[in-house]
Amino acid sequence: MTTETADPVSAVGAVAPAADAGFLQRHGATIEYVLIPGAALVGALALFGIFVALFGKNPLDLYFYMYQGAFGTWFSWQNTLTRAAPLILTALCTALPAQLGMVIIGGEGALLIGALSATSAALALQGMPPLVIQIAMVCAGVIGGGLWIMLSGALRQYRGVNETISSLLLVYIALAILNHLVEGVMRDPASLNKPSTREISAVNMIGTIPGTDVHWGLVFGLVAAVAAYILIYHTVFGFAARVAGGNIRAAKIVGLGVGRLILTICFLAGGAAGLAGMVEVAAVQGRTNANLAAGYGFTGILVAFLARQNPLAIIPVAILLGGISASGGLLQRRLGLPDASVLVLQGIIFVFVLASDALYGRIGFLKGKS
Amino acid sequence: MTMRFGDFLALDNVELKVRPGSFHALLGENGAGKSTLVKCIMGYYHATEGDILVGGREQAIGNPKDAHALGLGMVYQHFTLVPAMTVAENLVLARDDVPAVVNWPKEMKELEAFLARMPFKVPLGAKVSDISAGERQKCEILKQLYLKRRFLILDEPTSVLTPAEADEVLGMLRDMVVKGELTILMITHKFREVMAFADEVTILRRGKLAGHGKVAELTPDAMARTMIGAEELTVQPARTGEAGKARLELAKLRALDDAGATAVHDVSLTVRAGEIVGIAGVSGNGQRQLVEVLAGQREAESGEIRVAGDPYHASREEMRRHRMSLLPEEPLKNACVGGMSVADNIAFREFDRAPFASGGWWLNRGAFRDDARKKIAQYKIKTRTPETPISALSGGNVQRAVLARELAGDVEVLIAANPCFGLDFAAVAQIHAEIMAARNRGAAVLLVSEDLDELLELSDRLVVMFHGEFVYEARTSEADLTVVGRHMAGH
Amino acid sequence: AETTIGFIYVGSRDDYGYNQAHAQGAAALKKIPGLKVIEEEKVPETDAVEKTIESMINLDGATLLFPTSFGYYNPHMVKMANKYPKLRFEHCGGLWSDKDPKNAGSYFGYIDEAQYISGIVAGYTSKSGKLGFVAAKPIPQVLRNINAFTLGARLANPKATTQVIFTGDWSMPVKEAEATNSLIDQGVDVLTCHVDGPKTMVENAARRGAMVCGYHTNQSALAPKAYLTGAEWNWEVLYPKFVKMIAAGEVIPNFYRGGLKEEVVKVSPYGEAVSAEARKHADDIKAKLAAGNYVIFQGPITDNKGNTVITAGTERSQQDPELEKMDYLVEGVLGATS
Amino acid sequence: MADGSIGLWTVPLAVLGGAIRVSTPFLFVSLGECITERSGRINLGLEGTLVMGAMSAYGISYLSGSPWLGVLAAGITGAMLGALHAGICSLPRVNDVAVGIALMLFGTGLAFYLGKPLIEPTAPRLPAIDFGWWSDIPQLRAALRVNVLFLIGVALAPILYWAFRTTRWGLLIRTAGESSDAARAMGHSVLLIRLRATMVGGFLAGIGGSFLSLFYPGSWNEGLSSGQGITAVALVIFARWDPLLCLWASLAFGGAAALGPALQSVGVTSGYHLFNAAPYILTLAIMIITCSPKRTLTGAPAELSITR
Ligand SMILES: Nc1ncnc2c1ncn2[C@@H]1O[C@H](COP(=O)(O)OP(=O)(O)OP(=O)(O)O)[C@@H](O)[C@H]1O
Ligand SMILES: Nc1ncnc2c1ncn2[C@@H]1O[C@H](COP(=O)(O)OP(=O)(O)OP(=O)(O)O)[C@@H](O)[C@H]1O
Ligand SMILES: [Mg+2]
Ligand SMILES: [Mg+2]
Repeated sequence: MTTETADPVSAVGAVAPAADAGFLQRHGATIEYVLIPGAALVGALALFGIFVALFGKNPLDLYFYMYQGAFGTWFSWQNTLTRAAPLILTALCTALPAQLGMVIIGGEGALLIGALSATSAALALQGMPPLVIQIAMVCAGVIGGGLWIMLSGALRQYRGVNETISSLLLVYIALAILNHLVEGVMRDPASLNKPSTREISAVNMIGTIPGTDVHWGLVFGLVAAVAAYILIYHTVFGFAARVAGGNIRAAKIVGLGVGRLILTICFLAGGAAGLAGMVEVAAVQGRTNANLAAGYGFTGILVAFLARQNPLAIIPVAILLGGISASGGLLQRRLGLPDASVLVLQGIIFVFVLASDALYGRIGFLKGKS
Repeated sequence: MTMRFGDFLALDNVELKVRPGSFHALLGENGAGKSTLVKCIMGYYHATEGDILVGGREQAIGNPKDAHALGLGMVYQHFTLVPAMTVAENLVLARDDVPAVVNWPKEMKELEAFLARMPFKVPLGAKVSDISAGERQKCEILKQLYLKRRFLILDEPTSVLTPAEADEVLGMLRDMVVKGELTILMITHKFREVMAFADEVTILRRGKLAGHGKVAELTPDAMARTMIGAEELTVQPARTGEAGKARLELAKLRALDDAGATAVHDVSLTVRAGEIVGIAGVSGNGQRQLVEVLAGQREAESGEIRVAGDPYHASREEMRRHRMSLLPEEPLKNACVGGMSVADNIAFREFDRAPFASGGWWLNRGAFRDDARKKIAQYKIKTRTPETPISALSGGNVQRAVLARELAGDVEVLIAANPCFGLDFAAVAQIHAEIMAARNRGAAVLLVSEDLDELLELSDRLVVMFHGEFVYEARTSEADLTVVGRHMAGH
Repeated sequence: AETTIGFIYVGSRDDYGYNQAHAQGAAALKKIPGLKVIEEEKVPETDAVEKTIESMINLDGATLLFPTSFGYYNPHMVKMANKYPKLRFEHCGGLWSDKDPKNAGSYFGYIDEAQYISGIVAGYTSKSGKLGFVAAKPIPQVLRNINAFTLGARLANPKATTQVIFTGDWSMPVKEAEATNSLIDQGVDVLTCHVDGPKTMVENAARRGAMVCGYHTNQSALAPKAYLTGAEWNWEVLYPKFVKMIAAGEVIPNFYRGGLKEEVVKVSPYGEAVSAEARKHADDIKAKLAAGNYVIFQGPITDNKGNTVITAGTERSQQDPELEKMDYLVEGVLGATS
Repeated sequence: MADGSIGLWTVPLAVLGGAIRVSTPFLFVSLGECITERSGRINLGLEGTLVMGAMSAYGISYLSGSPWLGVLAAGITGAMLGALHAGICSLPRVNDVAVGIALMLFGTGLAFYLGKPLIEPTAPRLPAIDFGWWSDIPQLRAALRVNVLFLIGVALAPILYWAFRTTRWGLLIRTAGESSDAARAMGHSVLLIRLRATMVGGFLAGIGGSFLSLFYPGSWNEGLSSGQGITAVALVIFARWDPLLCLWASLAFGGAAALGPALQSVGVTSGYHLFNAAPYILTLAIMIITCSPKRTLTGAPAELSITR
């Protein structure tokens, strides 16, 4: 039997770190989380400044216009937030499965299917009160998108198919299905040069947040991100998911139903992207057509990775990206930079932020004296 | 030599002298710094302070290649063979002068000629992942001999070998030492081997030199005392009580391995309450797949498992109802999430119930911490804080953390697989005591181990597994060692 | 003060196709003093275009906007026109109707007239009588081009057929190249297209020895020998005209259309492979179209399933809104609308 | 057939021709990625590399007049992007999947940025070899006009297969991919091996890009790749990291891509969107059939983050 007498070594080991190590050390991790990405961002902007200077533009103008276009005015803020809204939701489609160690890159497909489902629900229920239709659209969007990514999860769980590939292939397949339906049975004959489904009609649209031009998708996104954070870090389900994501063999040995976890998480992930699709229909387009494939699903992958798959960090990262794309227009107009410069800038920022991961735990003054 | 990892002092001014043509043993408890010391010698780590003298001359060893050039070779504690490659590929690749284009027919001929001179054989064409652990260990040693190393460092080379195999391998190495072809520095936890094969011994304790001397002048007891200092060994309780009702029953169980071949052939077995059934066998004979099926990590192809008469499918609810515990081999790989904290890992079995979860869904962080503090103290887990990621613990302490989780409550069925692999004798004593105590409390214990001594010591009944089948069964007290060994080898 | 005009493109403004044609129009405006032209490219047909429009208005003070992609119209541009009733919105390709805001307008060119001329030339030049059409999507604008091209070809060779392949999207170079090869494998020897960037089709067809008719802009430099003629936009003429009308206080009709006569579209100069007979016939029709006394869609016209779509005696002149809803392929076209 | 048409034969012929014409970029990217992944790293950025390769090949070919210089430039550009990927990934704790996605953006953006002036000009193209001289069916001759790069790619597959087994270079790459501990214990620098493997992978992917702009479809524009690079990376997993299977997978994918247009040309028109998605549906179907949850992905390099 083990002896209850405290062993000197383990007692020393188990005791909390000696005394008070000072503010920097106690909050070192938190400071790092802000400082390091911030420094990376500054570095990336500096490099991009050099890049545009090589093409004969003034980097100071660049920074000014970027600020002005993204955050300089109330209008710019709304522009930024509008663009961020779908990204929060599609980023969750990658970040949630990442908790289980799965790399899902098919948010775009779930978005399309979610939009298609939401539109179908709205069209099927025409004549009902708008609130009923809106709720039905949310449900249909979430279920449609959810089942789509769940298919990837199920293929992985029951057929051993790599979920990264299957989710990517499913994007192309979803797009083909959408085009097929929109140009075929679901086509509104009046849609002429942009084959589309019939409209869900204006009364059923979800509109904008009062006092702003930003649609409700932003609120959906914020709520979903916070809910995902709570789910992952504060609930039994999230704990189980993190165990399974950390080591699937360990999860099995303590009897966790890994298949159920995978399917549920994939459903929620796809549901988030499907909700983004629903929002695009119910707040922006009013119908389904190929315009929905605007790449939000793919940008969401970047957001998720930049946020290191943390649902809360997704919010600021999505806003940052929204800001970059909002200011991209101003750069084109004022500086004559082509649209591709935004891609270059995004690429540089990602590279810097990702490379800065190497700095965690290595910043001298945050480690205190030792 | 001094070595620091961050603010942790792993080696504190240690001195080690190995005479040419000797067989030197390096002893120490888990985490004493043995591996660190030899890795510094090999240039795998860079010592913070200190020098290495080879043949009386100071040498700067910047990386393993430098060491190889000096004729130093090492068999690492963890295998360094590439599992997906064949034995022959591994041997050739290890050379410092791999030709740009390998002429396989010629190399194979040379390898076969080399093997013919060696006392033990390995299948050259087989993939490393397909051969047994014992064969892999032999392969590691052969690799060093093939590379013509004159000074060989072995880090726990016999932990995966049966005693007979260990004697065979060490005996052969000993012969080469006696002939003056080789000098050996061996790390081990087994005094038996030290006494039988080593000339000299150096003992480390918590990073410091604790003693050294000639083996002929020392007793195991003296060495053990030097190793652990004043620490008390856990005393194993005596075997008490009789076997009761059947608890764990396997009926015609069949399972496949990762490649899709049948690894477990229709095996049937009954383990009763208050009984330890040991499964012996050379590794790679289906034990791992059998344990994985019981642990829910692998699906059975056919057959049935019953626990206390109920069918069992390794669901959480069943494990809970039957109070099952699992101590798998390689706990960090099989039973822990490396990136999660010690406290979280200790809570894996209970996190979804009070007091860890309020209302069955909201996590109560305080409960995690309190419970972990208690168990860390009780099981002497050496960790800086309960929030430390478990991957930062040494192997032995990971093992202890799993033990704390699995044996915390009443246990009715315990399945353990190589629970003491690579642990020092203090840790081994603790685990053996826990297993025996569980048995005495009426648990049905299935102990799968490659260490025959361990099985003979603990089990009530012994079953030998060979090629996925149970080929021999006997009461341990009546078992004939030579017969057991024969069955393990498949004769 | 100077007037600021905003141009919005769905693709890259130097795509050597649809968007570049508009950008050339915008470039023509830049030369006019007192005008400031701002441009934004690759704006997707989502609320991004609404934000781009607002941004041009709020941050750059644009007062006249040209969103040039069809998908911008409804709901996006309509929404913005309602929100900013004092500003003028001119959309390319949309179908303005009475329900839409008065400060918005839609203009487009009857490029099918130019395609009709291309068809005549193609019909004379083809030896096999098999023509090919690489198209993006079966939408009315595209179908109208295919039909006009085919009707033109059948003037020259009543047995001519046009095989059409839809690639599914506006810019899919590999699919366009594959479609081109498949068509030529079927014996097609003159091709044209309606995709965003015709370069792929033109070059690949020319490489395999087929003749081509261009689209959007003049691609004769890509295949000087194989280039017969082409249907081109003429925005360089239209946009300055619009601006002058506004400056002069004239009202631009909300629904503005024009063809060869109004110089909204034009026909590329003939290539050397075009026979004198073809030139003569084509020039003849071109002159009639430019004079405004020729109707392409003149009954009786049957579709390729045998249904009469325009009855005998019916003349569907260019302005006829029915043509904007075209959902059939005329007799002689091999292919289907879905 | 007097009219020169070959009727329904178009379909198999187009699939054959497509397999030859369309497969080359897939082949180069997947072989390159095969090398990178065998060394234990995944480079999802090859989409960006492909586009960058296409642009630089076209630009250099246009400026120098020599398409082969363009191919070389594409390879070098690709290798540089590969070095960038490997360099960043060799920092501790940096996730290779994420860096790949970042470089996909960066490469694509840079190519679009620098490639603006190259859309209109015509650059000299790579020559083709006529393997159909024996036939008098022009369609078959056209299908058999094969570019040298395709032949190099086809030859490269068995060469790589052989090299992974019998050359020091191949064995080291496999070691790094299967067990970095083992490689380190042998005294090799895993980071250096991966750097080289990623550079070679990038080099090949760049050349794949040059095929797009210099041979088929044969000009530079921004829609040129539209996801071929990322699909090719997926093909490597599909092909179980075997260069020979990469070859077959690329050929099948190329053939399937030609199916949609070919079917339309013989009058099968309904559901053309679905036919156009044939390569993706086919790949998914084959994966569903050939995978099994009971077996691990055979051939997966043990160090690869994405399949662990
Ligand atoms: N990479 C490392 N980083 C930080 N600390 C380390 C590292 N490697 C070893 N240590 C520390 O050095 C101590 C000695 O470790 P070492 O592996 O040398 O022990 P050992 O004597 O070989 O034990 P065992 O008998 O289990 O093999 C460990 O307890 C650990 O605290
Ligand atoms: N990434 C790491 N960060 C900090 N410390 C580490 C890390 N990796 C290993 N260590 C230290 O190294 C030791 C682990 O070394 P190793 O796994 O070789 O154990 P060991 O010394 O062989 O002990 P045991 O005999 O118990 O297995 C731990 O005590 C731990 O403190
Ligand atoms: Mg050790
Ligand atoms: Mg150890």
